[in-house]
Amino acid sequence: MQSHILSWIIFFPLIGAAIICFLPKRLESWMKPIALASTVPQLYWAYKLYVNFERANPSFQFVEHTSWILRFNIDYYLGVDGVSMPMVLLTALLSFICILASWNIDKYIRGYFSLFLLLDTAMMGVFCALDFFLFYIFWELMLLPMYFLIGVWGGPKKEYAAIKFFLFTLVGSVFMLIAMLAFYFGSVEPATGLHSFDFTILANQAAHIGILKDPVVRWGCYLLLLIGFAIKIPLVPFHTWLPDAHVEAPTAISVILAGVLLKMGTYGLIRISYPVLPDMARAFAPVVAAFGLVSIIYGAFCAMAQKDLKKLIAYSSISHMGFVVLGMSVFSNTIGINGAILQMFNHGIITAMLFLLVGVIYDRAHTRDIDGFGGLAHNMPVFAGYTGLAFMAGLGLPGLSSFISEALCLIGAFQTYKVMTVLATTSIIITAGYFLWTMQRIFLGPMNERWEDLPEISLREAACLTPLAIIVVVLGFYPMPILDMIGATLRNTVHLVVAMR
Amino acid sequence: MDPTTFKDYLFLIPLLPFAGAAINGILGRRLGLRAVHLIALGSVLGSFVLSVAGFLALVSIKSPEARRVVSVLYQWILIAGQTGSFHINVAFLLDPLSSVMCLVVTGVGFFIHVYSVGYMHGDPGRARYFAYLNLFTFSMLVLVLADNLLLMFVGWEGVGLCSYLLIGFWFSELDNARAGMKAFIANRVGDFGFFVGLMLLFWTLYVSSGQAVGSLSYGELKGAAPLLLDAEPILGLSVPTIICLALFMGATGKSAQIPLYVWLPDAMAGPTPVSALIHAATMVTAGVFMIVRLNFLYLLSPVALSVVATVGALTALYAASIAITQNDIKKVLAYSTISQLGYMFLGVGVSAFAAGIFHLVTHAFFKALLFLGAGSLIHAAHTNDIRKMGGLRAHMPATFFTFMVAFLAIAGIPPFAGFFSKDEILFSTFNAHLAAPGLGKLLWLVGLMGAGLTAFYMTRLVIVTFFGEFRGGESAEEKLHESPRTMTGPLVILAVLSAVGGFIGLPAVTHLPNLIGGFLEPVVALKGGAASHGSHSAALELGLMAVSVAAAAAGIYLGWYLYHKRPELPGALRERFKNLHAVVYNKYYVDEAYDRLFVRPVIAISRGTGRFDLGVIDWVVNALARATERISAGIGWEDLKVVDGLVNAIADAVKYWGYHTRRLTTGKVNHYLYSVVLGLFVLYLLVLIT
Amino acid sequence: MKNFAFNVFVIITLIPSFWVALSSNIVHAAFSLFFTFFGVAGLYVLLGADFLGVLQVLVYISGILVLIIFGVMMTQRAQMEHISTRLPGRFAGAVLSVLVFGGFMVAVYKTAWPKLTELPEPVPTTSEIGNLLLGKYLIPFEVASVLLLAVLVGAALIVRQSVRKE
Amino acid sequence: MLAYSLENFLLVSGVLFCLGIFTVLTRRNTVAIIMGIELILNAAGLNFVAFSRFVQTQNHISGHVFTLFIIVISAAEIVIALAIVLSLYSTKKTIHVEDFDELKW
Repeated sequence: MQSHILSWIIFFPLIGAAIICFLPKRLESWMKPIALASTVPQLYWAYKLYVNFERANPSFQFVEHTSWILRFNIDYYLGVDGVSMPMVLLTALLSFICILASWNIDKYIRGYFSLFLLLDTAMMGVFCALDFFLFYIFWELMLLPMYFLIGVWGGPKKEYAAIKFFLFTLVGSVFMLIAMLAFYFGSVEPATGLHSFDFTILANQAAHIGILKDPVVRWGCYLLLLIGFAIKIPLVPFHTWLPDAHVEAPTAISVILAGVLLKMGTYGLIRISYPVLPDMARAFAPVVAAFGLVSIIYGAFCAMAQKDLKKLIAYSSISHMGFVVLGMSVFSNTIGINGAILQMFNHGIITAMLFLLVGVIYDRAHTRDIDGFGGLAHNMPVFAGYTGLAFMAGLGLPGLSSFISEALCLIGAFQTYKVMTVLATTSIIITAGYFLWTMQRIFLGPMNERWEDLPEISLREAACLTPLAIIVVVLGFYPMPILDMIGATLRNTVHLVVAMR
Repeated sequence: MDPTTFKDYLFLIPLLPFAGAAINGILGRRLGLRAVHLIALGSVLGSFVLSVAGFLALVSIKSPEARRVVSVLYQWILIAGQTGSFHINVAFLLDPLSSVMCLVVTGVGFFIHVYSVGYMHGDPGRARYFAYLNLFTFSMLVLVLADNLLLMFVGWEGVGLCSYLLIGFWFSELDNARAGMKAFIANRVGDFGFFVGLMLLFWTLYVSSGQAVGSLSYGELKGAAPLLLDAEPILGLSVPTIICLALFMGATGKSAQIPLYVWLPDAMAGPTPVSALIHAATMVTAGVFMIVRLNFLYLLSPVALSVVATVGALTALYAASIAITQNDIKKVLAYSTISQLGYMFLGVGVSAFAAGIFHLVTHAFFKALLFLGAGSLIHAAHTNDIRKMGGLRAHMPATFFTFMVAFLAIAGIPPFAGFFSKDEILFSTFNAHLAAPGLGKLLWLVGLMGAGLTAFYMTRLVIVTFFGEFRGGESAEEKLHESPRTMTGPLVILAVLSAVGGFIGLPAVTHLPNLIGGFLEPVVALKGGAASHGSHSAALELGLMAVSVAAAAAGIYLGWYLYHKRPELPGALRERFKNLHAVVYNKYYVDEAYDRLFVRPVIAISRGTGRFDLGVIDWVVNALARATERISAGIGWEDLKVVDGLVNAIADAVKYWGYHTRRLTTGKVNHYLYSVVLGLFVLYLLVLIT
Repeated sequence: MKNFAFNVFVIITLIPSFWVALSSNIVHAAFSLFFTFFGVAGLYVLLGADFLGVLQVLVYISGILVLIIFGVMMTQRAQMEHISTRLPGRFAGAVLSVLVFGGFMVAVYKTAWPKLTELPEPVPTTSEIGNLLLGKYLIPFEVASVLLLAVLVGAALIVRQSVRKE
Repeated sequence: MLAYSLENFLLVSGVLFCLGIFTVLTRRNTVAIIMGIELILNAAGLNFVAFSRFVQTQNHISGHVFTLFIIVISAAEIVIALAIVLSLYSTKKTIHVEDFDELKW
């Protein structure tokens, strides 16, 4: 019998959103608890997914496959494998924490939480969809709430940031649409002889006919998908939307934006580009690795030059995502790609922590200018502790989770791109530089009397941060829960890419 | 305690300090002060006891070759590739080398913990201090006991973190924090080299061994090491050389050798026991330990060894020269540490690994003692500047005597520890055959000069601080008092160790067993080193010994003469060689050079990319936006005129007809009837026509 | 003999209908309507539709005509001052109706009606109508009954509403 | 031969029909308009019967059924029309058709 756990996990927040929408005004105080309550089952299901996910089986699990639009042979096809499992867990966790973190939103509470839950559904959908059409719908569905969440609840320049974010991603998804159609018309389902959007069918080269056989089209499709995903990752030339979107978005939204949305790009590459166009993946690999390297170095240098704390963290995200791309573009071993997926998960957790911390300080001091602070460790020691841990995780200190993923990416990439990896390794110095410099300017040094009375971190904020902190430390010492989950699938993916002639 | 049972207690050695750190760190403030001290000291003592137990277990194993205890805790990373797999375990290895290091780390560490109780008296952040100290001990133990290179790297960076935290412990002054950051960044630069070396090592072995060697553990590495030789050279250098040099870059960062030593003098900003523990006894020796641990790699490339030796010797001489002119007692000791480390690297460079470790051990004793002594001096005189001290001999007898023992040890006066270990190194250097012919002799000479300088600046230090009259002003004089027992206790113990320490490594000529050499034998089983001992005549060895003692004596006499007999002379000399003195005093302006060469350009680059990012890319995006705006405006204008015109025309027409038809609906029923009938008639006509 | 009857009935229907159309006095119009209906009933009988003729008399004359007269009488009070009951736009109305009549006659005389050569004797039609009503046209029959019911309720409602409004 | 034929009847009903229209269009009194409607209906009924008489199909009686229904409908229609007129009359005190002009937008 098909287990409907995936459909539940995707659409349950939508129910919550509906309830919130139709709550009468006087029950406004109920909205936040309902929003929170609608993400708790997600956590439970994520846990159930985690528990009975077969580690050794590389193919899709918890599959739900029913036909949806017969006319175009589009199926409602859900499934989870090693690559999407960590992402599903990450989304479930971060959604719960973000709602907890956005407790002090007071403007249009109804709109905020219903849009947020809609976003949650969209994100979950993207990670579980196995039909390109369904994938694309969830992908677009994500844009709408994000646009409003930034555009309405954002900071001073919110409209500019929201528009920029929206247009950038929209351009990306247009490219993706073109590629999608090319896949559709270039593929035929062996059983029924119809065109198909289904990833599993697109993945076996036998199903490709007509245009999808001709290398120029394949090259074009891969390029289109690459640009579409590069905007989302973001890789350097397409990244300028990220700092603006982050700076203007409210705390919880930039947590979700950095924590989950950035992973869509890399997830897309592994889910779509690699299995369907493996020969192109191999052809493009050096170029993508180079872009990854540029992102790492460029992101790190830009981060160092920032005055605004949130922008600094945004650029550090670009740099960390560069590691993912570098790790992913290696096919001669599985170490790199395992490191990449682990880095996606770890980066999600760490940036979430970083943005929550920025949120804590922004709520109190209403300024994010790094030089405006100084000596905060005196009156906010616990906060300094949390930030210290987050910064150390950010710069990849061994014993914390991101070191392992960064090390794996570097070690993996070293086999084929020796010089690039050595250059990428220099980033650990620059990253250490800007994180510690920020740490010093904010926390150390003489007590800045302007912030004399800043209250210590509140229990709620601590409740958001502690689970993340625990994960960062635990995964640092014992990363196997994630690694053995993704191992089988990635070995299969790499084999797939290498095997194709 | 036989080795098999000890196996499952081995992991407790690092775990105890970690537990101590966790408890103090999290619950620190809530626990009472006594509890904090108890936990901190207790955990390190526990580790020390276990280390001793481990040492005994090892000794109890009869055949030296089998002296190793490996306990695998759990599988850390496993990535199964198509054929081979990359598997790293969290595993601890106790063999003679790591056992010695364990003893040093936990032993000296424990004394320093006891000393810190007294030293940090009255400091509000004590719980945090002891937590960091325990965390440091944990990291150092992980580094020492690690069974594979990656786990060692975890310890390696862990100690870097703890030194950052401890240097910047009193973070209210910005320059302490800045010193901490400087230390961490410098270490990080070294770690960059270390990591590159690690990657290159892994891949060359992994590929050439057909994906068999996938775990970076020392056993496997040692076995597969020869494979490195046949890997084709990169950039003209053989693969092992590149790996060793890269790893050595890491070592220079960690152990403050020539290129990356700048952070150690600034690290004195931290509390003195920290400097004693981290920047004298344990952390800085990590580099030496790493090279000795990977001796089978280094032996594969004589070029790398020569580089290590040369850098070591140069650093020794260079640091000693700076130490002469420093007035801050801790700075003097810092440069002395750098120079002594130089000796260790020299020893290791000439493949006398056992001698290097022996010097490491003795250095740990007397340097820790010197720092702790300096600590109690500062504690009493409330200043670091030796010019404000003087004549403390009367006021602080205990500190004075222990300091004198350490002084004799470091200067290399025969019965004391320093003499034996330093002499061992110098002897090995003298008759080592390195890459370049005669390099051994040259390095020996440099080492000898360094030894002389060491004796000189130590004498200067001792005389200026302890002899003559107090120059610290009346008010400070009353407050001069001997440090409490908790501080002097460790001093005495360390003094004993400094005195006795030398006898564990007696030179071959005395035909007494070279305990430490023998003990380390299996780990550093190698062709050079000990073997070269035998071939040379005892006479040569005795001769060299005499020469080094003479150098030390000369240094002491010169120091005594200048600073005791004719105190005005140093002033005069300083006048005469003003600029030379200025240059040396300011550390050859190396710090400023680094700042201008590295730090400022990096900031400039980052500011440039920042502006570039904002300027160019954003400008491109905004330009795109503006361009589309203008185009759309253009289209808008044109559209306004033509299309709009058309649209408006239609609109007007509709309005016109609308108006008229409106008048039709007069609301009078009969008019409607008219239209009904009219409609009927028109319909009828239509039917008629078609 | 039949022609005479036919002509009589035609005259009885047409002349009073002119009266209905043109007379200024509404009461006269109402009464002239009576003759028109009677004439039509006669024509029905002539055409062999005996049942319809009787029905015409029963329903139209005794039912509808009475209602119209009531309507006239009830709204008559206010009109005592004899304003002309004709609309100024008479001429247009006349033209239009003549036009329609012309069009009508064109249709009548141009189309070749499939006329019977000889006319069968008229037979009593009541039973057949009854069968048809309850057979083929049962649904319209039922709908008609529902319609009438609706009309009853509707009329009562409209009148009651207007009364309550004052 | 019969003096009268189908065309004559149609002529009569045509005249009736047009007179009905004329009445409806030109009478000011609403009740008169209703009378006009009655005339039109009768004309239609007459047509049906005429056709059923002169055009021989097997169920020519259905023409009669249609006329019967016309009569029923006109009965229903007259009731409603008068109810409306009366209610208008009670509110506006006039039944001149041109005074009922609220239909205008």
